Amino acid sequence: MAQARPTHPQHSAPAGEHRRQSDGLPKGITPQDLVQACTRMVGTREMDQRIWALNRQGKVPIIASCQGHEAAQLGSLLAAEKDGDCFLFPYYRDLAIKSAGLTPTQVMYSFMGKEGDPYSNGRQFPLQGADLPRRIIQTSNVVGSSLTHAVGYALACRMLGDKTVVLVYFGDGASSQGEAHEAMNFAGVHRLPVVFICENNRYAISVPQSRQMAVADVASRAAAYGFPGFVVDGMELLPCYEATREAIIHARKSGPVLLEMKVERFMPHTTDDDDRGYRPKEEVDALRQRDPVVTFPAWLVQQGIMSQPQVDEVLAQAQREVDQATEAADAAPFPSASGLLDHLYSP
Amino acid sequence: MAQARPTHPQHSAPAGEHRRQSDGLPKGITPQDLVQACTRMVGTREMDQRIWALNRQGKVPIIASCQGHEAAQLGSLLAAEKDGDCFLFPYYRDLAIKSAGLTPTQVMYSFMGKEGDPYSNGRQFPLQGADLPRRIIQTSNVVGSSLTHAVGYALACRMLGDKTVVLVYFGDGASSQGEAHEAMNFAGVHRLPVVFICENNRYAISVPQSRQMAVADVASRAAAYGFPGFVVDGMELLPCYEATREAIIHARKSGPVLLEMKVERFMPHTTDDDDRGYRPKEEVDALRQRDPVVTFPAWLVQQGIMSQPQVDEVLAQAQREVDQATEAADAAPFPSASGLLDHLYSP
Amino acid sequence: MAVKSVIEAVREAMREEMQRDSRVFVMGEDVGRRGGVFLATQGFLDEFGESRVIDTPLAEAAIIGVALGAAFRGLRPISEIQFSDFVWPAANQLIGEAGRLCYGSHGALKVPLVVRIPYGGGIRGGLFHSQNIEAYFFHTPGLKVIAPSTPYDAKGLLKAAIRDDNPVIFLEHKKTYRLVRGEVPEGDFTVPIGKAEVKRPGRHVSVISYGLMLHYCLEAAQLLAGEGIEVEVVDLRTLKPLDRATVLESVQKTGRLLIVHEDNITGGVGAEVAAVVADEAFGYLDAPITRLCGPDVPTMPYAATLEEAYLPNTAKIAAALRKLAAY
Amino acid sequence: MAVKSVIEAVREAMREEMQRDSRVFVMGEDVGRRGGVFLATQGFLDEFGESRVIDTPLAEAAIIGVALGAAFRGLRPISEIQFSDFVWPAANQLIGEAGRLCYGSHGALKVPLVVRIPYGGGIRGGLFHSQNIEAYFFHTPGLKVIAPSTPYDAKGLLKAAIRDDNPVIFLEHKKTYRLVRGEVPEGDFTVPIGKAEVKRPGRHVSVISYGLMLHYCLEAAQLLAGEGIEVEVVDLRTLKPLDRATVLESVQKTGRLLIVHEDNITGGVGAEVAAVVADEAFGYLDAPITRLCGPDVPTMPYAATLEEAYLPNTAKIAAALRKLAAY
Ligand SMILES: Cc1ncc(C[n+]2csc(CCOP(=O)(O)OP(=O)(O)O)c2C)c(N)n1
Ligand SMILES: Cc1ncc(C[n+]2csc(CCOP(=O)(O)OP(=O)(O)O)c2C)c(N)n1
Ligand SMILES: [Mg+2]
Ligand SMILES: [Mg+2]
Repeated sequence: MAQARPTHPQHSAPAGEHRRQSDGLPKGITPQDLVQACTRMVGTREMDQRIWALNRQGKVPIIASCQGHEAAQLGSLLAAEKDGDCFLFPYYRDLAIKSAGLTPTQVMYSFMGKEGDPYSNGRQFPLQGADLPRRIIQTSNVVGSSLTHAVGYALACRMLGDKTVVLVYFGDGASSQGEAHEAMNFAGVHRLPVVFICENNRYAISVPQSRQMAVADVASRAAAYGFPGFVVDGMELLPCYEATREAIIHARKSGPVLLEMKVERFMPHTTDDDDRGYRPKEEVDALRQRDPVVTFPAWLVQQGIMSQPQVDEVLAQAQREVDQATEAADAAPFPSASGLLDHLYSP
Repeated sequence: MAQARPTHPQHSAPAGEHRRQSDGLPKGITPQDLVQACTRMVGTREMDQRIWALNRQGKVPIIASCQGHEAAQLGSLLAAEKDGDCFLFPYYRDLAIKSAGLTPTQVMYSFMGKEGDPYSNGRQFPLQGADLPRRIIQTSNVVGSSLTHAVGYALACRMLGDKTVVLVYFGDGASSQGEAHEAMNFAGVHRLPVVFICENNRYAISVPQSRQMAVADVASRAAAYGFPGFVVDGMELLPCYEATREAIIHARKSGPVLLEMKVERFMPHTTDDDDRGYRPKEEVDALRQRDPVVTFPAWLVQQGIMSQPQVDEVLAQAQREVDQATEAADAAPFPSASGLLDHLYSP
Repeated sequence: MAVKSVIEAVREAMREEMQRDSRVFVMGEDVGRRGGVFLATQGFLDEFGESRVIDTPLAEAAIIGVALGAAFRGLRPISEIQFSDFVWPAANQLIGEAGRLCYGSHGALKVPLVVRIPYGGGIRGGLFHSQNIEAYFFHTPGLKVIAPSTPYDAKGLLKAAIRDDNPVIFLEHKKTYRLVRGEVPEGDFTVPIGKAEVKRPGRHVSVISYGLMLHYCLEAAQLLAGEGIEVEVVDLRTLKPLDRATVLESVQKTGRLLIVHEDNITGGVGAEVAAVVADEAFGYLDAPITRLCGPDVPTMPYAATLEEAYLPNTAKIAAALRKLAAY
Repeated sequence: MAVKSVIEAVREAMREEMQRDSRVFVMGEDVGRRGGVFLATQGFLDEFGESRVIDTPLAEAAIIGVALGAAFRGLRPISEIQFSDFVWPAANQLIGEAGRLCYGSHGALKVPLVVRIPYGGGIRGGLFHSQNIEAYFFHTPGLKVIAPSTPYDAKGLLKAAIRDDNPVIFLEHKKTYRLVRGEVPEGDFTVPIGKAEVKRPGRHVSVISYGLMLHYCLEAAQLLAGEGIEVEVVDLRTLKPLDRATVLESVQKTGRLLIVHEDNITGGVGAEVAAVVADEAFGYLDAPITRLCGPDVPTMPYAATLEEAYLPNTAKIAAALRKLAAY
């Protein structure tokens, strides 16, 4: 009897420097990129908060907030955009990713279920369905389900000779699903160009990580599938950017990578949840110290990439846009009931 | 970004000597135990071969042979029996385990689907259903499905204060199922007394291990669930006995263990399969050098535990028993059609 | 008698059964400290402890499969699937395994499992928080399927389900949880599995339904009473095994049958009810058997207008009943 | 015209479509070197290569989920589920996802997926190699479900399915694979999805069926012809969308309807056929709508006696038809 052999050829970390934000700008990144990321981050937060308020007013049925996940989402998105040939299967919580290419009004349509929602025209939960012009698919709420889709997309790209890399996002909770296992195993066997991104916020609704898995890092599971896994500080944008950039390069060349971004969930699970019973307020309050929507702009100012008045103007602009979007969407019509049976089948 | 941390407290191998068969008898094992194991092994092989012949005569619809797996099955069974408080969820291929407590005639009833089949009274595939007096459950052919059952059984035992350890058997192919992942993860989180035994024969029907997984050892996956995994030479009975014994002790004290027994499948997948198209005859022929039904009796003779005439008599006796069983089962009635609707529900 | 909501009735049934029988336990996502996302197990962790109130990993196949294994050892698990829409990863355990265990072991294996599943729409849940899933389990031999409409039935049937030695799919319509309130006696009572109930007697038309829609049927019957049409409202309560006797008796009396459900029409429970009646009460029928059900699209969309267009409601039911009465 | 078996027709359809369209590929357990356990893809690995003939890990959810992902990218996967009994681990992808994709994306996602599934009993397969699974998919909006009975239909419908932009569940009755032979023209032809076919015209009674049972119905009709009873035999061929027009037309002509399937009776496809007829052809009916189907036990047992007791056959069908004709 022997202890199990370490799996496969051991993979080393993808090449590239591991720098903290304060080390300066990574290769390929311009100050403009960072300003845009900051604008998105601030805008997403404004939108997110406004939707909570609208939910309490009965105007939006639900939101799964991305507050606390913004750096991970926007850092990885930046890498995908810079790469220029990625296809994304985001998680339901990935507001920052899914709204990045939309107008605030389109986002609001989607949350209110109005005509013009670019994802499903009001059939699905907000920002769920497909946004093919932006190369995004999120088909369902069934966690874990999308991982096999991402793998299949990557398989098809390879069969067609594309250079596309597929990024698929999921939560720590979703990692327990059988489909997550089947997907990673399939990707490992076929060495497909997929980056699996786990946004680990340590909770699946109320269930803490310790009741979800007996390991410290989801990333360690990559070894079970013969590919590398890495842990990233998901509260800082640049490490997430860099890790994703390297993972994309690796995936295109050598097959799957699992990135685990350690993030924090600042809000209850959704607007339907009340976390007071299972999560001490102090826990969240303490985590807010690392709020990326505070720390990232502050770092930009400190680095001289933005000035404080510029940051303030970004916020003010975001507020104006969200105001306008709310008004426009509120006034917009719901989809006509006569369309109920449309698109049951593809013609 | 950091390479994923090795999971959890690293488990060391369960205590105990790792000896090869030639090292002598392990603690607790008597020569009688080994004679019994030999008798079972030879008897199982006789039965297995006869059923192939009966299949070709149209008398038995199917068999999934255990030829090549006998040492793994009987070694682990011996450990479970010696322990005295184990419950088993065998695999469909575990003829040696499932028939160990039955008369050859009962086994034959089951293969022919006759009245008196102790597992399902002719409703299911041979030796499938439940044999509760012998603490064995095998509910279905859906591979992977039984792993969660085993975990639940162990959970219940713990809730009831039993000291029972559950052994669940599955194949290398079955390890790809989502349910295998969910079961091992659940067992890991709750540190349940389960020994997962993978009989890795390198094939899932025709699909070789390399197209099933990108790792060398299924056992390495244990790390993904925070418990230890070990590789065992499944072609020799005593290492399988010892590994299982140690795993049972560990499971009762500290939670799950994954044992991977490297075995060889000597026959096609089932009587319905023809392996000539995907597996060179020479491959199997070479493997027969390590046939446990040859090597184990030879070793017993060499050690002076049995004499060659004794071994010959074991074989002759097995043949007589299988002859009688065949005759008896062939003459026995099928279950009455009037029972078709019985036991749909429990009263 | 105390007036309670459906969710209170569900909670009370489980709590009382857990107090009575230490073999009963609950498991599922967020059932512990959170008390379940609909609060069905609120307070249970404190009362019964971690070993009987188990927060599972997010893995539905395990939530059912582990429960089956525990049932083999003689425990009586109640598994919660958080939303019906998420039951599919557990389909192998529910459709492939659970109903086949007793039969496939020739009676050796008992499976005292209850699977509680909040289901149904009308709550802006969209395609993945609204699904009707009853037809799938209705078709599966060896399962029992219950879909109560009132707090009284919910409590009595859930208790009966927990005491039953077979796998029971217990469907709780989410919209009834807080909306529907009714009298529930204190203390122990059960409602027999397999018995439909005439919730309102009538002579002219029968309407058969269950769950949330039953209440709309009652409202429609009330409306039609004002027009001189006496509608008999039958609540199936248990879908499987189907109470054919009660169904047939009602149609034999009225000669006219409307079936209402929220689930998609094609291959729904209503199809079977119609088929049974078209065979066994053929001679009594004065009019075509009519169904008013969800159309064949993948459940109700999120947008208010589309959700409304999908769902049967009191007005639509009343219209169908009028038409049938006038046939 | 060449006479072929069902399995040959299936193989030919796939091979021709893969030759025609490089986007078509097959994936599943043992479809490569082994050519599939029923040899449906025999020779494909050599002809089309590893990248279009993919031996997957033993993981049904992935076999469907990966195919869906590939379909999103414009490929046209054919997934093989080795036996119907093993489809349940993929239920989330088939019931939860596939039928909801086009609708849930408001038409943005096309899903040109074919899932081939050998199903059905009569081959001593017991509880886990015999299952009828059609009712589950029949009830699922957004899917198409096909169950051919002849080699001609198998080839023509499989080609149509591969060219269809929607997820199609293609059910192949295992017992017909080698047993049923028939003429199949060389070269390209399709049979339209959604069209039933009158396989034998008659005036006195209609019998509606599909798959293996259709052949027993034809035999029974032949028997009854000798007794002066002219039975019309309708082969549904496509279960979903159901060809209501052909069904109704037949019943309007004969006034008498027997539905035959091997699947469990309760909530089966036959229930829907009965319900449609009891609504839309009510005025034409001269007799109760009758079903002769598998009883409600978990599929046919392994023992020869029990398997036979479970299954409808020619004699049982003839008896039911006689009774109906005499009503
Ligand atoms: C298969 C499935 N089961 C249950 C749910 C209900 N549910 C929605 S989100 C969630 C928790 C997800 O946790 P995690 O994956 O960690 O993501 P997070 O919400 O923390 O971002 C649950 C249980 C679901 N959506 N899908
Ligand atoms: C879920 C499921 N899918 C497919 C099958 C069909 N099947 C039966 S055995 C088998 C291969 C199993 O391989 P493995 O687990 O390695 O066991 P072995 O036969 O090699 O002992 C397959 C694909 C099945 N039984 N269950
Ligand atoms: Mg989480
Ligand atoms: Mg194997």
